[in-house]
Amino acid sequence: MLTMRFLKLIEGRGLVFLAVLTGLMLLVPIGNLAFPPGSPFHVSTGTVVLLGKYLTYAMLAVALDLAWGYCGILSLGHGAFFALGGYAMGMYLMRQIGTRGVYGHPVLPDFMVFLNYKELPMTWWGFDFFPYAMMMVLLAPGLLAFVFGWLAFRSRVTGVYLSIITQALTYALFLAFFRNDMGFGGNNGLTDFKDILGFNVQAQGTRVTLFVLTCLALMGTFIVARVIVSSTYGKVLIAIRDAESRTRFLGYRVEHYKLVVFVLSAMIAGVAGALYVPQVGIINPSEFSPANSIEAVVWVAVGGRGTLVGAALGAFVVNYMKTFFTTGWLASYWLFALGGLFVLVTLAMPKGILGLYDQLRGKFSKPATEPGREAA
Amino acid sequence: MTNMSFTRRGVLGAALGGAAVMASGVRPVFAQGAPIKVGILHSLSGTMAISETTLKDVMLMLIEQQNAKGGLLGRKLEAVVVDPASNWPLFAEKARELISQHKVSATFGCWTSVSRKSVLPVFKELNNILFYPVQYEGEESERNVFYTGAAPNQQAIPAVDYLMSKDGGEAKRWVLAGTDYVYPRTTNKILEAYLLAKGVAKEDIMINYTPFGHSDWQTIVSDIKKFGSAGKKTAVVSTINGDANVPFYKELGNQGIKATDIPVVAFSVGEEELAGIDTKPLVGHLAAWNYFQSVKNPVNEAFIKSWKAFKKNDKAVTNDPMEAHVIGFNMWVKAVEKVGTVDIDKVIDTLPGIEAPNLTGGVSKMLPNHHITKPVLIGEVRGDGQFDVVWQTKDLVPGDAWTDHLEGSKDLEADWVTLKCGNYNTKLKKCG
Amino acid sequence: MSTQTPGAGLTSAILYLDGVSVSFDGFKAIRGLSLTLEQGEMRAIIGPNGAGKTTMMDIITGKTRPDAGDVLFDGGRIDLTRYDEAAIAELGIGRKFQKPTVFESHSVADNVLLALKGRRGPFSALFGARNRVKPDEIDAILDKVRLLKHRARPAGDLSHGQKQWLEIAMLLAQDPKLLLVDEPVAGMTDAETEATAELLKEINRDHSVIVVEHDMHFVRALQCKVTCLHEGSVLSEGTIDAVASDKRVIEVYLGR
Amino acid sequence: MRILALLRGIGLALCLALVALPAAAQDARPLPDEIVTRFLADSFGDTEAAIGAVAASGAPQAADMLQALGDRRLFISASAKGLFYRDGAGKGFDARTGQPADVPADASAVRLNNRLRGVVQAALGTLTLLSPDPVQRLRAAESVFKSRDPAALPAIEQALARETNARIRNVFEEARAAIIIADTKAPEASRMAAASRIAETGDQDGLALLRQLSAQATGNLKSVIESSIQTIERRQQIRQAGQTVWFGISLGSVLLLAAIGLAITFGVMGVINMAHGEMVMIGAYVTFMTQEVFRARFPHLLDWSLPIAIPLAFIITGLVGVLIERGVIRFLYGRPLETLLATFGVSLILQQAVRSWFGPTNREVSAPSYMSGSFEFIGLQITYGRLWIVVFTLVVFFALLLLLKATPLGLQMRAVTQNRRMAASMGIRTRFVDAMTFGLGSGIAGIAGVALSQIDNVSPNLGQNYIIDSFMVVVFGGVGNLWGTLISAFTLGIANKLLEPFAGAVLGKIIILVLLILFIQKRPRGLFALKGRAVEQ
Repeated sequence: MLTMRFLKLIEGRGLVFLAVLTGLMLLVPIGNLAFPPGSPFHVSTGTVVLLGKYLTYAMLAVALDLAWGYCGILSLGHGAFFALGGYAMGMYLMRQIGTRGVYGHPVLPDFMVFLNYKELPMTWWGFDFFPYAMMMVLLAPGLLAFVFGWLAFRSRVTGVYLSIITQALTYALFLAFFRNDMGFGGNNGLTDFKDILGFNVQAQGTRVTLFVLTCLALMGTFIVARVIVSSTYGKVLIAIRDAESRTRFLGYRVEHYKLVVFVLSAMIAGVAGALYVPQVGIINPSEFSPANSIEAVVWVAVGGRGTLVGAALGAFVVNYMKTFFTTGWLASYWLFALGGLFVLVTLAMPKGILGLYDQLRGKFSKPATEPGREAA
Repeated sequence: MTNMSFTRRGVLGAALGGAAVMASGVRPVFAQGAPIKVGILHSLSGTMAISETTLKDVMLMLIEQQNAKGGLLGRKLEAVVVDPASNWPLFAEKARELISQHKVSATFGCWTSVSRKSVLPVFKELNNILFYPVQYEGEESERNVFYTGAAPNQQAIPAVDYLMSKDGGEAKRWVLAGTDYVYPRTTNKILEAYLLAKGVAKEDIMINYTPFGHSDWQTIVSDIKKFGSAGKKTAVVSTINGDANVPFYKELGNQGIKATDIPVVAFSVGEEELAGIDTKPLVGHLAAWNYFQSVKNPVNEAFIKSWKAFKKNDKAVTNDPMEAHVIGFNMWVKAVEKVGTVDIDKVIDTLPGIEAPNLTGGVSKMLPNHHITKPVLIGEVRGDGQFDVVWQTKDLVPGDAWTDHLEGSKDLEADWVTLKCGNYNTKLKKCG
Repeated sequence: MSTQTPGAGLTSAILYLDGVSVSFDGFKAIRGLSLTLEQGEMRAIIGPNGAGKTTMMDIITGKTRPDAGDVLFDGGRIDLTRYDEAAIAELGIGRKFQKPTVFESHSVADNVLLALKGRRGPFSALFGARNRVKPDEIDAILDKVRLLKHRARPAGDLSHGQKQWLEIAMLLAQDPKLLLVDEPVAGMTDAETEATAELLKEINRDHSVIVVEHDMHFVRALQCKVTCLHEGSVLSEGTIDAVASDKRVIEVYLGR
Repeated sequence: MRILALLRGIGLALCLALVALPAAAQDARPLPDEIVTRFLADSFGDTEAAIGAVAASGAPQAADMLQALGDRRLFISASAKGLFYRDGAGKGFDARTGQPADVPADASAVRLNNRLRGVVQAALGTLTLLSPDPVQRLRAAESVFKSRDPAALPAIEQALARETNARIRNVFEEARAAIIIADTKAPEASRMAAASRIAETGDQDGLALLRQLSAQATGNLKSVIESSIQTIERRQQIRQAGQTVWFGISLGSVLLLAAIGLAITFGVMGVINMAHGEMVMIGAYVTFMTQEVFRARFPHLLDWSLPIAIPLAFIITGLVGVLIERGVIRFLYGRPLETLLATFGVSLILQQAVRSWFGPTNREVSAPSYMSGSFEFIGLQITYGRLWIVVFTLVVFFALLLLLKATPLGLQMRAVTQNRRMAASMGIRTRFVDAMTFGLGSGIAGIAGVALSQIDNVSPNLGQNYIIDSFMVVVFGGVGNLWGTLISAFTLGIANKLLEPFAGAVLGKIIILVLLILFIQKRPRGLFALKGRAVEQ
């Protein structure tokens, strides 16, 4: 009975998605650990890291899709939430270095030593304590999103204006984190991590574990998102997206609905960032750069907005392209490719890859119940 | 595909390289054996492309010339170019790709400190070699990295000494202006400590930081002007980075700050940057480097000649980081030839002590701390965008990884030969 | 009545507008408009374009704040100018727009579901009762407006007239004290128009209704008191025949 | 001190020269050989001595020689064992005789360092005080002011006697005062007078001089100096305030210039044009190319390259704009957020295109003579470059305003943007108007590029530095309202500059951004928003 409801809720495409993720989660570790390098089934650690990175991006994309695809909040500042989560994790990892920094200082991270800080800034207190750090992973982006959203939605800043001030938000943070006086390592950011919960971040085992965790996190995110969008709350979100003032006249407090989804989306982005940092091994202000946030939006657009699966797919496709195009003779063309893709997607397939797929399918089956249709 | 494009270029470039074999256009015959791959990790797009692209080209040229000479250990050298696109995580990803996928024997790359910091863990984990060609803040010495750019003591401090000298104009009052990131921060800390030690009063030092790509310099330049009118000879030490320099110098020129009144000595402005500025108003302002294109000697002239040929552009300029790559590459080649293999560990252990001629007429040496010896030159900007060398150190200055002017690092030293440690604490007599 | 100072008890009217004025960038859209609607009354509002019909709706539903005047609801107990759209909707005023606005990408049933009376908070929507409403409740309403067979179709696929009806269905689902219906029969066939009139009269049995309409036949069919607005204030009020024969009305509106 | 010694020498020589001025003119005895040999030695020490000797020689070509030396036009030739110089026009002379001669091929310019440049200027100063060219006289007076050499006093006096130009007179007097006050042997009374004279008109340099002296001075003199210092400082403070405002205005004008184009494409058409910055960038590159052509073909007209670049930039970027509109944007009307993505893609493509075409490094765009240097205006340091940009910006702004209000095209543009269907039914070719509007916006961005090439990098990244600021300006000002854009640009500019001294450049910018975000909460549609039913749906 319950499972039935679950299946209904996830609907076909979602199941495929979850199945694929499960497959990855099982096969990649086996391929990496069980098969020796050289074996055709071997998955190099490099690939594990790369996939892990993609998955965190996919999470960010799903979060963004929740706000944009379903509620029409086009945030050009989601990179900021991602980065904040990342910094929270990074600060924990920095504190774990302990005396193993090049200066062997018991408390202070290296960059603080050579900028001769005398003691640990208050912002860093408690980050050596993992649960606190994890709490901040959620709170930092969550609170920012709450305050920002509360102001913006209450005063009915919508559409373009909202997008632009979210951009201003991430830009301001971008500049702020570059300042060394902020005490977050300035341009160099946080790096040279040693271990997480006592496990060496470089170790193969740790990497694989992180990968598995990321898979689980993405699945969790997806399921939660599905539950949300298929509840009445989700229906109201779509109503807001399609006809905001009409929804108001039905007696819905649009600003509350938006605020909830925005904060939630920000927190998911934060978690994604937190998983991202230990895998790529660095977090630096450039994660706040407006271009990054826009790129994330593009992932969603490419995959198909308003279809959670599509968002994840888009993140994968675009980032794989990036990896592929930035090697060898292709290097000088990859910006053309990326730019071209954006234009192509917006012109040729406004509903993204999945949308296109639906249109083709739509000719045969009635599309009313498909999420792809919902996103129209 | 990659290889294709480069071997084709190879023929051409080598021919320009002017090797006897090539004159006839015959391909050199390589002994059996897979080519030796060399990674090139420089941003070709994004904000840093402005500086890094030429470094990629110089590496391609060097590799071609080496191939023209018959390659290395009778094997052909093959360049693997990747574009980290000025995106720091991507640097790490690409480094991993170069090492574990393309199996490169050494990598030449990075410009900003953060890009180096981002790839460091990868090079350590996968144990490979990185040659880092840019002047930097020091405070680092890693087993897998060889720093061919200047450490602070090979650039900043001699420059200040010069400005204090009679010929430098006996500066008494100092403005330390920099972009707000680690290199300027550290350099300025070192300089401040040094100046105070030299008896400069605290109120005679003004420190100012600006963001990357800062474009509106009106206020700061006029502040400098004001600061400079306290009746003491004033000099500006600029660690302003890349893009921000052009508007800065344009503003200096417009507000009529002449080098004779307030000289500005820059650590990040070379021929490349000046190429973007009309230098007539800037004549007499200074730069401190370990190499200038205008240095007169046969080695340098030959290099410039082949570079211009390679770029098919008679206006192409050379600069300090390019020289660093030249030195680094030659050192690597020598080391490989010496041990007769590209085995990473062997090469790492052989490199210290290896000598290679630099382009300023001297012979640089790789030190146990993985930094090299370099001369320090002070150049004055000329009207034509080149520099006149007005002062240079008698002999080569050894690069010091850990400066003696900072609290944290004065007891540290790096030695990968005897101590096998990058941060040996001489007080506690232990590593790290 | 315009001299009365309003307040609780002074009026039994469900809706009481007195001396209401509003202007956009100098242009006076409504000037000293006064209008009273009794409990359970149905009122038709006619008037040329720019007479201020829709602006009046905006004021009542809290979309536009009046510069001056009183807007009282429910026997003068509630001052509508102090609430926003959502609050006013919850107080029991439903609105159907001139241009039918339904949630195109939702199914017809979901449109009604969203309109159904009940707690409107995001969390009740996430976990609360809203997720388990009996479908027959919805079907009953859809049946009223003859959309039952379309319940699963996306509202976007409906014809213009059907959309109009869906909006009315949503009003019914809201079950408000007062319905504001803006041009319900625009783009309807005569048959549909007739049906709509009947539907409205039926609704009027247990709701107060204000209908804005141009179609005089329709207005006539409603058999209710008529108010003609002109340049933001009441020009004439009374039975359809009285208003239709009023000279001023004829010259500004009906024409000769 | 050695400098002073030698300058004293010059002074005497000069006085003699003045007495026998007509005689000196014809007299063309060659310079002593040891001067030449010293120059040939090419060591800074020798060069310094040589300079002194040249100045003291009283030879007629001395001034020209030193001038040449200062501009790297004085050459030594090892082969000819000779010393040569070129005049401004490039004509060669034998320095020894001052007679025209060809400069040998192997000749290399005499090297200087900053200290020597100082010496040369000082020497030139005293030599050119009587030059017929007012600019030279001014420069001379200034360098005397710096060197404060008592021996130059008679020359100054004489120059003052002849001088008619008020501005130069003033500088002469300052220089005179400077000499007297610096001369410890001068009677105290006159020194005090000098001090107060400097206080009258003195600026930073005067301040520097007085501060320097107040250390050694004693008694009354000290107190007078102190008080004059205060007078100047007070004046400087007021000027500082004015200066800040001016900086704000000029920053504002840059913001405005960058934003006007966007005010059209985004503000009027509602296209979130992320490629706007690249339009500016293209404009800058057009300027670069124009200058290249001028350098190659007609260098003497180089100053005209900018005025000519303006229409070119407008046309070229305008065309690019039209292409983008026809090729991409026209499919996206009514879907603003999609335009954001598409134009972002376009911007990436344009950037990379320029990068692979012109290379990633900065390109040089030199400042024409009328845009370099600065002047004093009621004590404010105003640089010509900035002034021109402010003026230019306002011209562009009002021209655009006129175009929108007064021309048929403008009328049609507004018609189309306000009610497309109505406009179409009135027979306006809306598609054409769309293309034109976008082209116009882009073209103006291109013009902005011409101006920005004067103060910023001409590199593929140029546009990136302005795009966000431009959006902020337009949104803050109120979308679709040119006046709003104007006011918001200057507000932001000045606010930024007022904050900078306290908060520093970065923090200042951050504060502005945060304030902006908060402001949008208060007025979701910017400073000058339209009200009424029309805009609410």
